[in-house]
Amino acid sequence: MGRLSVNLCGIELDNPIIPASGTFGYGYEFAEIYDINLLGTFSFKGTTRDPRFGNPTPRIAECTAGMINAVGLQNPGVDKVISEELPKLKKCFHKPVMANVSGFSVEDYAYTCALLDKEPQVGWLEVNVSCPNVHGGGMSFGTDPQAAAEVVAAVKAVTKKPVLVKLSPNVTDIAAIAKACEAAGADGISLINTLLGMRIDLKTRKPVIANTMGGFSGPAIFPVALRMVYQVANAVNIPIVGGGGVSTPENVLEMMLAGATAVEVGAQNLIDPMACKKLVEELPAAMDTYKIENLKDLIGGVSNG
Amino acid sequence: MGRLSVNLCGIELDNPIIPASGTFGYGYEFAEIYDINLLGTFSFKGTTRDPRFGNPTPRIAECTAGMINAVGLQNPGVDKVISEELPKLKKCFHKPVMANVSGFSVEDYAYTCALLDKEPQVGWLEVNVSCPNVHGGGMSFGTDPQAAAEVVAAVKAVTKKPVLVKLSPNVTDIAAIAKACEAAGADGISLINTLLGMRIDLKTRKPVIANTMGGFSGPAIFPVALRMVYQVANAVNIPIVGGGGVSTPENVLEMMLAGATAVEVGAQNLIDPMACKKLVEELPAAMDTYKIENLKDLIGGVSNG
Amino acid sequence: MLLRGDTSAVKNAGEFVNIQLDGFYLRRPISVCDVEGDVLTLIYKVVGKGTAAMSAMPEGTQLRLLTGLGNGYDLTPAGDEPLLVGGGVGVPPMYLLAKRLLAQGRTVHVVLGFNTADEVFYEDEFRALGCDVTVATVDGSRGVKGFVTDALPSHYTYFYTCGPMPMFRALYKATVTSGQFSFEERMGCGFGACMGCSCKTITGYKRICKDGPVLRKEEILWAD
Amino acid sequence: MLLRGDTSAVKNAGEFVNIQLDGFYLRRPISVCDVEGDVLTLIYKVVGKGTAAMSAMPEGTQLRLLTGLGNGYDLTPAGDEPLLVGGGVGVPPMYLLAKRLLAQGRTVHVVLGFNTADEVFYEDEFRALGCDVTVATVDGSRGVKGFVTDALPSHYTYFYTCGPMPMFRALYKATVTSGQFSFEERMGCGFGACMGCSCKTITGYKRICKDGPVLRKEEILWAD
Ligand SMILES: Cc1cc2nc3c(=O)[nH]c(=O)nc-3n(C[C@H](O)[C@H](O)[C@H](O)COP(=O)(O)OP(=O)(O)OC[C@H]3O[C@@H](n4cnc5c(N)ncnc54)[C@H](O)[C@@H]3O)c2cc1C
Ligand SMILES: Cc1cc2nc3c(=O)[nH]c(=O)nc-3n(C[C@H](O)[C@H](O)[C@H](O)COP(=O)(O)OP(=O)(O)OC[C@H]3O[C@@H](n4cnc5c(N)ncnc54)[C@H](O)[C@@H]3O)c2cc1C
Ligand SMILES: Cc1cc2nc3c(=O)[nH]c(=O)nc-3n(C[C@H](O)[C@H](O)[C@H](O)COP(=O)(O)O)c2cc1C
Ligand SMILES: Cc1cc2nc3c(=O)[nH]c(=O)nc-3n(C[C@H](O)[C@H](O)[C@H](O)COP(=O)(O)O)c2cc1C
Ligand code: FES
Ligand code: FES
Repeated sequence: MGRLSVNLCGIELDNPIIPASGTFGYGYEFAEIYDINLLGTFSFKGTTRDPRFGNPTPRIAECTAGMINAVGLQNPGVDKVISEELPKLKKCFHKPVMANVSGFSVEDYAYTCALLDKEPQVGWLEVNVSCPNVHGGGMSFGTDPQAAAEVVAAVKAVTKKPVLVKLSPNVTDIAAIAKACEAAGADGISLINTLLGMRIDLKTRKPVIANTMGGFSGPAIFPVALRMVYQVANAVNIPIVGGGGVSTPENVLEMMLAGATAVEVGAQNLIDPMACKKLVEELPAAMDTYKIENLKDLIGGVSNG
Repeated sequence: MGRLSVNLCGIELDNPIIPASGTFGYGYEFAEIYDINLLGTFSFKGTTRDPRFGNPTPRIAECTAGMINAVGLQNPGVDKVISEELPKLKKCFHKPVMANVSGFSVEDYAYTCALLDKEPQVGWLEVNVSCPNVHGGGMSFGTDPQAAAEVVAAVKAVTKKPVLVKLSPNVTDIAAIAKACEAAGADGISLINTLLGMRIDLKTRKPVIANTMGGFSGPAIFPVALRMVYQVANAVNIPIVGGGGVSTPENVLEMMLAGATAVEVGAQNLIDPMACKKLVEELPAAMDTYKIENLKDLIGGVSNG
Repeated sequence: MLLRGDTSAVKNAGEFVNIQLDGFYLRRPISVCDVEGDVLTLIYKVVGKGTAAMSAMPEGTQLRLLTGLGNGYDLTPAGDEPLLVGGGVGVPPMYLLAKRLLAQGRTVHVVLGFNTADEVFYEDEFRALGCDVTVATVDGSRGVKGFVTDALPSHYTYFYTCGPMPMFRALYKATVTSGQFSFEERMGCGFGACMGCSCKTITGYKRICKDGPVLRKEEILWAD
Repeated sequence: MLLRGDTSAVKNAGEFVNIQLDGFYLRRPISVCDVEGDVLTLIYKVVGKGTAAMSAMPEGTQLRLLTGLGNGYDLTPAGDEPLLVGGGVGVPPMYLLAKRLLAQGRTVHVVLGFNTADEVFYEDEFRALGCDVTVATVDGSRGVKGFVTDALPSHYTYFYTCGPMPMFRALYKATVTSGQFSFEERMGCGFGACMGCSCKTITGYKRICKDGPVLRKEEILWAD
């Protein structure tokens, strides 16, 4: 257990760096570029009950210091993830992996999680409640404490693995939602997912994204993400995986001071495929600069006044 | 009426460029730098019933492509604004000005607006409902459709001037709040105010902002602002003043396509005191590039598919 | 634009590089036009702020780029007389492809399509390689008046193309042999990680950046 | 750092400039150390990413800056033998101030405070101007061992100072005359528009960037 190690819901991580879901596939593309076993873990592409192609293209729009994506949860469905993707993942990654799960009904979530619960390599279930609730009027599960809690309870009933709930930032009161998830049995909170954003193409006068709006992420959203990690850390007693706009070792340290036990890195992997490797490698020097002996001592260490 | 002119709630603007409240003082600092009469109008510093020093310093934190401020509505109070600031403003600005008003109770808003209603140079009242509601548990008026509507109704009762409601983006459903304001009689919607954000100083391990969190704005927030302008434009039938992260003429055109009748520019005035002058001057060339004859034809012109 | 650096990852014609630019979050994908030793030739059109920034960079600027992206063209089915059709900014990748096909001793027909004579570029370069070159311009100000489909040679054994979608649709119908198309899509990563560039094909979902940009005529599913 | 450009807006010693840096949103405020014709001298310490970026800029880099910001020092009350006290990065503005005071024929006492001998700078420059210079270092590795308050001259008619807050508090108590302090605060605009830098004084609210950075001893209200 080195200076960088942290413990996330009972599982030791060599370091807190976790590539975020949707930006790291099932790992093997990146494994061609570097040894991904140097990561703490990674969260694989959001997986749903049924296969999904996702949204029409264009799915990507550039922004100042960030990007919008509207991939729409393209994935081969949980059965193929288990039969095809996990075996490939296993060849290049030898640590517990985080399984990111999405759904459009409470039953969807429970169904998918029950299957992933049986996979030995899955260390944590990261339940993404940012998807629209098709039975609840289309607002996302993550915007309503009650709906989020129902998902958590249903998932907890089908798994013994630690369940992290990944929250949407597009809400008035993130702490209330986090509390509801904690009360429903969540083992940790992961945040933030993307901010809802939009761009318009002046030449065509149409939204750049075929789906009109999409998820905005990248360095631009860091201050909002940090604020929410701080608010949630003050509201719950379970560990937090903090992310949103992280691109430097200093960002990692700030996230941990605000209350994160581990840190997810999303869009930056797309801009620089070596981003997470660099973060792991650059952390010790940044820790030295700020006189941090062990990362775990930093968690939630922000002082007020 | 030139190519740039627009009509905001019955008042003709030479162009849609409006320096946003809190970033342009009462105008006279900028009047030393350029003739501010070339602006459409400007929104003066948020004014409250009583004088306020605001928050302790540091009040400013830098972010990627943006900044956090926690000025905390420093202003001399409505009486002095009327007796001292407006006479100075009048000397350098000869158009109707937008009066930005804040309050901590419904009565505060009504009191301040009733006084500003008597000022001939005030063209519009821009009612900022992002302040904490001291009688309503501290959540801001702008996060609850009911509370926002009450403010609007109270203000409409004391003024004949057009009332714009300035909304906070830190909400789950901005369209619902805009609709409630429209139903309560608002003449227009102004958005967005700042996103709640935070930064931590790694050297001191304290929040950079003395007040812990603050309002995040600048180019980083543009995609969120544009999305909200679009959502509100699809929800209400009253004009919209769009802003948030605007720094280029292209941003102005995007905001107008999304549904804005006029466009506010905030943080960019601080970074470049000539920012709004440049925008007014650069708009015609950008319009030519995108084959836009008159700006008013652009409003809400985004097409879907 | 000529770049000097490690080009060892560039293997096939039709591959692209993804260029990081200061002040822009996403990289800009540009096809490899030519590679000789450690020199990479890229040709691009200024269409927006990123390409404008590139064109304003002084000689000697250092760029960070990801190279060897995408599948590139498969030369195997080319036959004796392959046809290369480039439209506008789709012309550059045809150059390396032509060189590679000529090196295999094939006769290469090239049809280049542009809007007007002003836009024509690389015509001489293709001739210098020894290709049979025809130019078509929409306004007839140079070469054949009309679209590339109005300028196809009478005989060819296979075709390769890169260019705008309307040209692809016309070519898809007008061509009498099989062939390969190189597509464009807005990209997040450019190396297969984000699913930002997916499209549906007859053989399943493909990522333009990794499983493409080159797709075979047989697998294309036109969106309507 | 030496900059060449239009310096006409720089009027008083103690004013500052606000420097725009590529890749950083806010400008960086730096005091004017000297101005001669169209050459501006700024001296800064690398404390974070912005100043690190400045120090990495090659000679000849073009910078956009706002000049002539802040009130600057008022020379009127200086008397015959003004005392200038600079601590660390508070030393630079004392230089132009010393020049201006000397030009008015006054005798200028200068006390410069640093942590160690390594940090000492501009001592010779002040001597070359003709000032009476004393250096104090906390560890005694150069000059007087201790703080600037341990090195004050026995006689002075007024004082001017720039440096860190603890030094200000000590000087406020140790000085026997009136004087002027130059404050630092995190700034949004630097020219009076945003109220980002406000402080309370005995004479009301002041903006450090516009009504300051120089405040008179009599108006200072120490926050606790
Ligand atoms: C595989 C591939 C190969 C390409 N090869 C070439 C080439 O050889 N020569 C050339 O001139 N152009 C080529 N393009 C198009 C080129 O990538 C765009 O013209 C360029 O990205 C525009 O950037 P911009 O900042 O100037 O435009 P902006 O419109 O300001 O760019 C905004 C965003 O949209 C993206 N974008 C805009 N247009 C396109 C497009 N047509 N395709 C994909 N993304 C786009 C940009 O990358 C950026 O992320 C290629 C595109 C792809 C996908
Ligand atoms: C009126 C005035 C005059 C100054 N004159 C000098 C001088 O002559 N020489 C010198 O070395 N330094 C001077 N400083 C301090 C200098 O502005 C900061 O050291 C510098 O802004 C740090 O930037 P950074 O990006 O390296 O640090 P970072 O910590 O990365 O900066 C982050 C943000 O905090 C701000 N900030 C950080 N430290 C300070 C500070 N001490 N004061 C104000 N803002 C700060 C930065 O401007 C930036 O917005 C002066 C400050 C003020 C207010
Ligand atoms: C292309 C892309 C795809 C994503 N897909 C998913 C997903 O499938 N499931 C999920 O929970 N989050 C998804 N996200 C959100 C990221 O995991 C992350 O929470 C978010 O992007 C914020 O982090 P960042 O600013 O570092 O990108 C996706 C993000 C991007 C950019
Ligand atoms: C320093 C500062 C002070 C502000 N003060 C006010 C205010 O008093 N009233 C108000 O309605 N908005 C205030 N705002 C918000 C702006 O008017 C604007 O809505 C917001 O900053 C988003 O625009 P921008 O991204 O262009 O800055 C302030 C913003 C800044 C940066
Ligand atoms: S652009 Fe990311 S998968 Fe193709
Ligand atoms: S920094 Fe804006 S008023 Fe001083």
